[in-house]
Amino acid sequence: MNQIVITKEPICIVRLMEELSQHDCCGALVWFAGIVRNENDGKPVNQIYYECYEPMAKKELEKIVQEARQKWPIHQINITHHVGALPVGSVSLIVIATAPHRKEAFDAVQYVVDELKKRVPIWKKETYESGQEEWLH
Amino acid sequence: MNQIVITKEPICIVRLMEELSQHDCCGALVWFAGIVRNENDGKPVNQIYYECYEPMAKKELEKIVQEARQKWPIHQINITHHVGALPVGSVSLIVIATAPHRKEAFDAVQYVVDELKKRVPIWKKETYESGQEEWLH
Amino acid sequence: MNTRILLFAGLRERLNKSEVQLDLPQGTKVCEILPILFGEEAAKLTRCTLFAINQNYVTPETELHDGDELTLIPPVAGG
Amino acid sequence: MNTRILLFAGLRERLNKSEVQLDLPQGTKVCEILPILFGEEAAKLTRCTLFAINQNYVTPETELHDGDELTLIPPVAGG
Repeated sequence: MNQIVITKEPICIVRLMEELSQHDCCGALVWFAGIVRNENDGKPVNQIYYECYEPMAKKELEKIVQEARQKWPIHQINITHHVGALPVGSVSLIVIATAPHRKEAFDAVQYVVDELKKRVPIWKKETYESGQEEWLH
Repeated sequence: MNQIVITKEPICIVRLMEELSQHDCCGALVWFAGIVRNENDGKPVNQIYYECYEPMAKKELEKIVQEARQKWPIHQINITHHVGALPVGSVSLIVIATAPHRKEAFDAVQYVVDELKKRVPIWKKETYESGQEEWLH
Repeated sequence: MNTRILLFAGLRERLNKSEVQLDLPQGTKVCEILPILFGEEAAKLTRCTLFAINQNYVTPETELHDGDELTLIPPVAGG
Repeated sequence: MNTRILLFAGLRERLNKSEVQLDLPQGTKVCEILPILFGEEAAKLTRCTLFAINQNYVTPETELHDGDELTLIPPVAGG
């Protein structure tokens, strides 16, 4: 089962965890959370603004999930990306995979995160303490 | 900060998540959950019993965490192992790491889980549907 | 040939528009759009801009067709 | 020389005891304990048993000292 969500609402990790159905056949659950850091390249960051081309982002995420499923026997994949203005310390991204064995779950989550950062049309603008703003890549 | 817990109480993932303090300097949180599978080597499993030499297990886990910290700049590590009789589908182990960047957090969590399975004095007896029991290794 | 062009992030801010409609000659290639929209800046932008037609990535040499929706994709940074 | 020996998992079940006290001669090595406790089965057990003194892993050739707590560690399977 795949779940791909792009949302302007803050990600509630606790609710996500409760929603995640557990499957007896899966020995491993791996979970990645991306968090907005308070600095980048030595510059203090106040806020990040994520812009997204949502229909294409969802399509591209679906492709990435299909690729991961071809590589590893994964049961469940859940991807949630928070877009809009995010303060420092908030969760921007959650990727979860369950699989019979841990190696596959770790590999799948890392693959999804790596490919997401390369290909999914989401852009990030940092606002620094100085007031300066910059689109990142 | 390290937290190492061996407990006979079921692991409440939601509570663990709430307890985990977030740090603005950490861009990545990686989380592994080990779940009791309903089969092993093709045999249907009913229950697992975990036995533990607790003082040595904690000591050995502390060593593993120190090794991980020497290898990667990790901020927080949280290890919780549930021991005693665990039904299929329940969470036996949680390992969490936070780090500035994701690669380090993934590597650290995998290292801790791999080493735990090799060195920490915890033993596992499976009870199969047939009523037969077996100590695993 | 009518083409709708979507702009995001830095490219959107440069033109102060999130969408442009262009009437283009048949056979126009994807890579010809940046000079039309950004003039002299196009050379610099070409190195780091990707293209999608109807939400799928395409190469810069792809020809546009009537009704295509072209998206200009500056360097992405999700996660 | 008084030595306390802790047993776990399959080894505990074999002897139906979780702890044994032995009075051993000075210089006894860790690897000599399995034959004392398990007789003919010791050869088979030696291949997969590890040893810890006072909660730290030691090699089979390590000599025991008075008051040591020796733990016999059958194959572990945490996680």
